[in-house]
Amino acid sequence: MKPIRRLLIANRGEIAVRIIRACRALGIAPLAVYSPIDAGAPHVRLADAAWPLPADAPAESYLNIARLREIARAAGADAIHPGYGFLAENPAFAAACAAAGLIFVGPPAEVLERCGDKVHAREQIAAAGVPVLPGTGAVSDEEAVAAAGRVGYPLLIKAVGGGGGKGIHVVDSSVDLPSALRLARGEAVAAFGDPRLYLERWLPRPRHVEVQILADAHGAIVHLGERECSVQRRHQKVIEESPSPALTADLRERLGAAAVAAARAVGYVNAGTVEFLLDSDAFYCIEVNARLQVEHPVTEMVTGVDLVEAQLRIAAGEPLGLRQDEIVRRGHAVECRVGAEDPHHGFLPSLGVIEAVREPAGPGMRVDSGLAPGLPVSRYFDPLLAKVVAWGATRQVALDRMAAALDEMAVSGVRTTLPFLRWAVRDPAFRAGEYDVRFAARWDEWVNGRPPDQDALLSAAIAAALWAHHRHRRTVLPRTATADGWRRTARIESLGEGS
Amino acid sequence: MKPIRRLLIANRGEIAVRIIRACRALGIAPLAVYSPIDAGAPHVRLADAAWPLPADAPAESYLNIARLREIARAAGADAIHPGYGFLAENPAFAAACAAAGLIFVGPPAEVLERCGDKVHAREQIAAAGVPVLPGTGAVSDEEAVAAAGRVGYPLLIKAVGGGGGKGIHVVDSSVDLPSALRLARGEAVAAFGDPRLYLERWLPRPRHVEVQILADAHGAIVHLGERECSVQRRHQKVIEESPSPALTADLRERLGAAAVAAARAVGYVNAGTVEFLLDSDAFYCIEVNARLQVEHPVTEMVTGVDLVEAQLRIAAGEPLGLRQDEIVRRGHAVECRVGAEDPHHGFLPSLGVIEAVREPAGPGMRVDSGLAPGLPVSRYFDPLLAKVVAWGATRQVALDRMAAALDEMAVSGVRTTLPFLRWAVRDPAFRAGEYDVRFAARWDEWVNGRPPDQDALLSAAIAAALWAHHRHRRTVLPRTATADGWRRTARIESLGEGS
Amino acid sequence: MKYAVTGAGPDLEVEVLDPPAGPGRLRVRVHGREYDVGWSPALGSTHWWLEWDGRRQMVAIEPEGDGLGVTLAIDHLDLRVAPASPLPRKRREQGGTLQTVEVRAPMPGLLVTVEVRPGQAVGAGATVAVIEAMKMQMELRAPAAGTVREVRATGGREVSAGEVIAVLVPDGGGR
Amino acid sequence: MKYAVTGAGPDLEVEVLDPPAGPGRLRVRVHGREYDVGWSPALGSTHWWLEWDGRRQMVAIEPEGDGLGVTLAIDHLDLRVAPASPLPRKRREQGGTLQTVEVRAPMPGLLVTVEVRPGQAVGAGATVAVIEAMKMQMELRAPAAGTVREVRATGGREVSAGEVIAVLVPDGGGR
Repeated sequence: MKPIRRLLIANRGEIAVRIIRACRALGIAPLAVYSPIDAGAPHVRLADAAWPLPADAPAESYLNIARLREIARAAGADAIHPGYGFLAENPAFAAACAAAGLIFVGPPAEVLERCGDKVHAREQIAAAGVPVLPGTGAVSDEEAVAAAGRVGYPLLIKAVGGGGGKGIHVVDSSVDLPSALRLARGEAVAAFGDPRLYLERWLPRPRHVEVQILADAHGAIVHLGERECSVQRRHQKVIEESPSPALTADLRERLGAAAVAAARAVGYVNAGTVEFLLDSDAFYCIEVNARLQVEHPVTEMVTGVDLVEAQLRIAAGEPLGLRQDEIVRRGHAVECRVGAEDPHHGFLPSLGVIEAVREPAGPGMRVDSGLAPGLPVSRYFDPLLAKVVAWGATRQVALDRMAAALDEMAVSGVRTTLPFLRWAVRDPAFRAGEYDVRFAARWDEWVNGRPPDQDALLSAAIAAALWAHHRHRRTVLPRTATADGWRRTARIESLGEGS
Repeated sequence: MKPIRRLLIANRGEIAVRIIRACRALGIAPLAVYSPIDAGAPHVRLADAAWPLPADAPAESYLNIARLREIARAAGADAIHPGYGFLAENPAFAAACAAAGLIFVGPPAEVLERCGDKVHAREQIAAAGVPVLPGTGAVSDEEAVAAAGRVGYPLLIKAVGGGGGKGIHVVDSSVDLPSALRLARGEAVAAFGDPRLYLERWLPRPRHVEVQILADAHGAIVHLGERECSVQRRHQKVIEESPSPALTADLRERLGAAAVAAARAVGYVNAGTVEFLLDSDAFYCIEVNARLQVEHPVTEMVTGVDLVEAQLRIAAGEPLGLRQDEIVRRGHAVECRVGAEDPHHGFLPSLGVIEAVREPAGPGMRVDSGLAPGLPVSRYFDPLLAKVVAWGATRQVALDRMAAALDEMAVSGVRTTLPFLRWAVRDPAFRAGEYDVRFAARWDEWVNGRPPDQDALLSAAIAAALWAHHRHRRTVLPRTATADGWRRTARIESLGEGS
Repeated sequence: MKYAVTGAGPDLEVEVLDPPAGPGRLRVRVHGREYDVGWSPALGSTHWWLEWDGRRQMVAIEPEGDGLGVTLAIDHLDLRVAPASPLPRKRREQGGTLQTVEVRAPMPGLLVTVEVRPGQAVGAGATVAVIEAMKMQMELRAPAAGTVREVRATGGREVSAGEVIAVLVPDGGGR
Repeated sequence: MKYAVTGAGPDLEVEVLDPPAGPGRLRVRVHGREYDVGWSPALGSTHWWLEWDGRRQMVAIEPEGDGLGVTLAIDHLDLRVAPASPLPRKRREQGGTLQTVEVRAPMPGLLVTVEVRPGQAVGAGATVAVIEAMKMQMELRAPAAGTVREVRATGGREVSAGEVIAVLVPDGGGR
């Protein structure tokens, strides 16, 4: 057991801020890194110290293993937290940390390796008696054609080396299989440098439910209940909640036990997530995510367990100190991911510079945010800006608080997914808990399918006219209060310098 | 039972914002009022609609019963929430609401009357078997002199009509009694229009511990555990926490039962607080506060119960729907009150206009704030600006989160109590839970008694020099980017308009 | 000041009236009805509080190309806004000459009278016609001094929004 | 640019050096030691990030009267700051004549040597004494050209912060 005193955070945005805050509650000194455009980002301001990375492209910044190791040495760090994404599930990085005598806050390299090989991991999990979807191991094109009938259509082609929803193809019939295989193999090589593919049965309208687990290096494993993550776009989660409105108490218990069994089957250590597809009351394990999930706060709100603190303690070799029967869930939590994407224009990324931010607060609310005035939102990084999390004694209260919080929130400088989220949490089917992975597609029908709302049109027209009026008046404004104006300008300019 | 649909909030600042947020989770339309300087305040922006009050002086604004009743009628409100302070414990206002067919969100007028008469309330509470401090009923000067020996020195002179720490005098010996009585009676007349005084035994170093209760109109009463409120200045609470580090499980249970008995003795209805002084393991009930307390969030964080929601349900006539054994406390919560007072200059009120605000966030944090850029902080209202509340699975985690959050927070435009709070939550005695009502006085010794910190001096000197350097450079700045400068100035000026 | 708002559904004319209703409050006429409207900055240079018809909402307005992207809580509209008076829209976009200006009905309503006849010289701001809608009358004025070339409508009949009432040749022949 | 900072404890001289260390970073000399200091706005017109000697802190600076209220996380100091060069500080606040200036130890330490003797003429910037603390040596220089009137300390002994080492009469006898 080796205590962590100085932690280098090899990430950016809201998750870097989140990890810094966990450090504060453990007396650990948080150390940041930043690419040039992140120089004024909140994680840089909140850390004890921050080191620059050479350029913005991920390979040169938050994926730059060589530079991160140099900084860790120069900063006197004894551990590195990779957050999620970037290097979080990279076995080579975990091994490099270990070789340099640094604690990698996550599973050991061999566990990352095992979980990253989806086919092998699925075999191990199935062998432990956990239901998995019918599927194959890594297959050649010929083997795939032969096996497809047994797997059944519709089926998915997935990359063995894949993740994050990339390189996935749905195939409806045997006619489409050969061309889809060709396409998928090309994508797999391009994205992961690994041409291996496997097949898996595809469920048309499942729910995506996952279970948070914690496992220490001494063999103890507990689960912290499930998260429902069926609101997805392009295989990316957008809204998550816990508990899932789809589970009975019995199903919940069986799912939790299955998650622990799956984690044990892959020899899991640290915080992880076992993902399942739920098809009425049958569930199938699809993979083990060997990292802290974006959506971990809903579990924290419901269980009261600080998952990042748990990660750090486990990484330092401490025993879990938490028995399954000590994990008591209370109330309901929901998370909405606010991203820099324009929901009225096909969720295209919205790039720009954050001008100002208004974040919600109050009872039951938590906002994990990487937003700050002056921060560039660039093509280099993920569009996630902030996570709004609401807790309530009941699901209804949590959703009402969330709806009000989304109304309170505003971001100036880029378009965000806030309008989509406001729509979703008020949608009657969502409110009733009756939704599946196809839910988010209804936004497009809603936006494009309905006639223009006369009330909204009138409000928008008045606003547009007043905006023009205001601008017109400004143009002809006499140049009064010049000295004061200059002072203010200077102040604003000086603020610009720092951000 | 009469459901509340439109709620007029007869208050301002963070508590008005808090009540608005409770409305959102209940589908109630929140309606605001505002004095002229509060026109751009957050509670005005967040409400569905807002009505102006004639002037800033409390008697003409948030104490203006006649105008508030007119607005309630015009706004179609069916209920009024008084928040705390102002009209919260005014029986005449509660009666006026009832007469106008409006639900007063608080105890009925007769309960307010009963709790407001501290002497009579104490007699009723003592009769119910709850320990109270030795004391008298309302006494003439002659009776006071005669009774003082029985009460024992040191003793307190308190105003029968008093509250909020006003008009209280400590008397150490019989020599000082006559002059103190004269002084106190004059103050009581001036402050409360009621010359009646009573005596009470004074404990030199007690802890202040209070118990939150909820009582419905159908006779059900539960308690939600205690809050420790011993960090006080001028009899005003500054930091509160729950649970109290001073209570054993046995003492906690007895205190809870005593609080319920006291509430029952005065016929209490709605949310209220029974205050006790704790002297090692003896406790004495001192009064029942017939309102929502400023510090209610610590109880909400620990119990998961939304107290404002409970107030609204009780006021609408709903049964409590919560049994004592259903109230489960989890973890630890602490609240720091951030006020516009200058802790380095005798906690003098700091008036001005809020220029900018940086509020903390993250896991376990809650900020109830009335702050917004452009808001005037005036002599008319209480200096409380925002409440920072931290929850943690343990007291240590809650305090570490609080310390980090206070470091994150900043307010530009007025001086605040943040430096005092940062000192307090790091003080070893406070960290150890070993403090009493004299704790806050140690700040003055700390500030004035220690030699100048060389490290702080050097940092301050460098900062002062860089500030002067920056200003110097700005002065000689060439007038570049003029058009852009003007645009920015115009924008800032237009922002000023709206806030 | 009048503004023509186009781009989503039927065109609208929004008139901002003087004097304003109070600090941070304006008087706006739309569809012939007058409203007391709250309008104040909410966030950055893009977000505004709009209070209208008993509701307060935050509106984001971002210029994009020639138009404005207007985002409400959930809805988004791509609009164009331009002053509708005193200068009438020039016909450049229609490829016509620049030598005439049209006086158009800013809203549907009853054309009460036409005050000019062809060939008449008018000063800038002279009343060209009077239109009535929702029980209110409004004068249509000459945007510039010139000569009336054509009168296309007569008093006493209904006109639709945007309908040309009269055509003027400004002094100097335009441009 | 040199700044004299006075008001809390011993007087300090802070020199801001050219060129800056980088964007948002300055070079500052204080007590004879040079630091790479981060300085950037944090909030409003009052709060700044100060990064110095491996620590980042937020500092609030508010002008009050002739001085500055400087608030750190917990501490508060009331300081005065003025350009320190080329003009020496005048003794007006001590009510004395304006004809002498004192050279004081800016920090406690070992007085290594005194380089001047009474009656000696010195140029502006001439070394008056050398002081050592925290393993660093620092020269105390004459703030203006003049004549040494008095030497109050001798090399080889400890001096406290603010202690007068020598007294000069500036050329021209002061103002």
